[in-house]
Amino acid sequence: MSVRVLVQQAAFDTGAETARLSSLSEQVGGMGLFIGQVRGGDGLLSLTLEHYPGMTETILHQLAQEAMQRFNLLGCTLIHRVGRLEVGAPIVLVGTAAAHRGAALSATSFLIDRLKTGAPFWKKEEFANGHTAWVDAREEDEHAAAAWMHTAPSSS
Amino acid sequence: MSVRVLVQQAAFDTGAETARLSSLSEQVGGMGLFIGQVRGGDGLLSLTLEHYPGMTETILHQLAQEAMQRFNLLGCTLIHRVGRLEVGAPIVLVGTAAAHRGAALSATSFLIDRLKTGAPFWKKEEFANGHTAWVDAREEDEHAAAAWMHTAPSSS
Amino acid sequence: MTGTVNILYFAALREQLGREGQQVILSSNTMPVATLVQELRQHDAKLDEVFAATPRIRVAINQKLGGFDTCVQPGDELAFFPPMTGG
Amino acid sequence: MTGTVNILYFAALREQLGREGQQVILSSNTMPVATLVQELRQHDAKLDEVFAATPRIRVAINQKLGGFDTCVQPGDELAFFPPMTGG
Repeated sequence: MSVRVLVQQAAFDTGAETARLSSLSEQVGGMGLFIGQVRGGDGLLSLTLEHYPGMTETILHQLAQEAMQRFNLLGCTLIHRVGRLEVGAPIVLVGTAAAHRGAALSATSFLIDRLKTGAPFWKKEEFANGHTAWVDAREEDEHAAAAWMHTAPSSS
Repeated sequence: MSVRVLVQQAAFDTGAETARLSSLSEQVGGMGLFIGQVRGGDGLLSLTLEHYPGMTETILHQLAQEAMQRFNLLGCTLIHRVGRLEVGAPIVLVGTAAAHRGAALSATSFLIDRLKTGAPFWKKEEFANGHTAWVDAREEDEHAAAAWMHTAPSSS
Repeated sequence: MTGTVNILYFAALREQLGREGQQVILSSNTMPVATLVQELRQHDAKLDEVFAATPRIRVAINQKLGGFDTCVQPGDELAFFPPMTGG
Repeated sequence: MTGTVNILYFAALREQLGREGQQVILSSNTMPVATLVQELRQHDAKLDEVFAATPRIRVAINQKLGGFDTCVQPGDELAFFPPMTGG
């Protein structure tokens, strides 16, 4: 099957994931990838990612299927890490394969926008001074996800 | 320097390129990648990519610098292959690193849209029946490149 | 007929309540999430305090996002959590 | 003063002309690309035929995209090619 969803503590191999998408079909002309990582600053040491086992996988599969149909993809990959991740560590990989670049890149944006506020993950920040705090949902992230509800499906 | 431009016959290593972008700065929160490859169909065997040595590198550096400033990138990578490339072979890699996903993904689209019609590359198709043909510039590619001239720089 | 509902708490809610979940016996065969929450808060000062202090609590019924007007039945899995922050 | 301009052809233009480039002596110190092309076509039937048959020829002067109204001078590198199809 051309949809690949993983929720795991381990790091992922971007090269191997790209190779998988690349070889799905001779019809693949372009691949889009987004990789999110723990951004440093303000003394941040790490993020700890909690999730809702079972529901997470279900939602990510639904998102992937929605992207496959909406953007006429040849394949897509969603990998999300959980547990404690230090500054600089990769958190999430979104990968798409399509006949043309427009579909691949739009689908990549769609998937990361929707995943941010629509899949049951929560981030807790840990700072060098010992302080910890749960990350608040950002209004702009909710707007980005909502915007995909109001735009017509792209066929390009 | 955080801009990396390569024009080469050899394949590239997507994993290594991602790792370079990832480690440019602790401020990197997201990376966007686009990889184009030779799409099969209609009996296509290969594309042969010709370019204008010297001018190609200059234009790609200019495009990269424009993206760095316009999207406030922390780094970007443009690798374009030349020579004969068979169906399924990677042609081009565009990679961007930014604090946030919006800038990284917009810059990725910007770079591949502009590169398609603005850098001196030409593609010649070779088919199984022996026929060869130079690829015509697609009007929609020229529109996509032109659209970036008319949109305001994004700061997200 | 009555029966139990399995409740899960995640993230800040889990931490503030000091528990990962609980089993509760429904007082009727079916009821909206809002009614169940109201009953729980009446009998659980800690839960009342945490729910009062937490804006925008989300609910999932059987691992599917729902609303406080969604009805629960015995055997359901209910989850409460803050807005999601993945990616 | 006169001098030479180095001309390069790429892709379909190169193939159809059967040459990668040529050196030409400018008939005046500076002239627009259009004038130079006109002069070349008058003296070169093959070039005339290929340029007539090829729509949307692009020009670069010293490896920078220009127009047929851009002026060339001795020592310049001039390139003609079809619309670019990278990526």
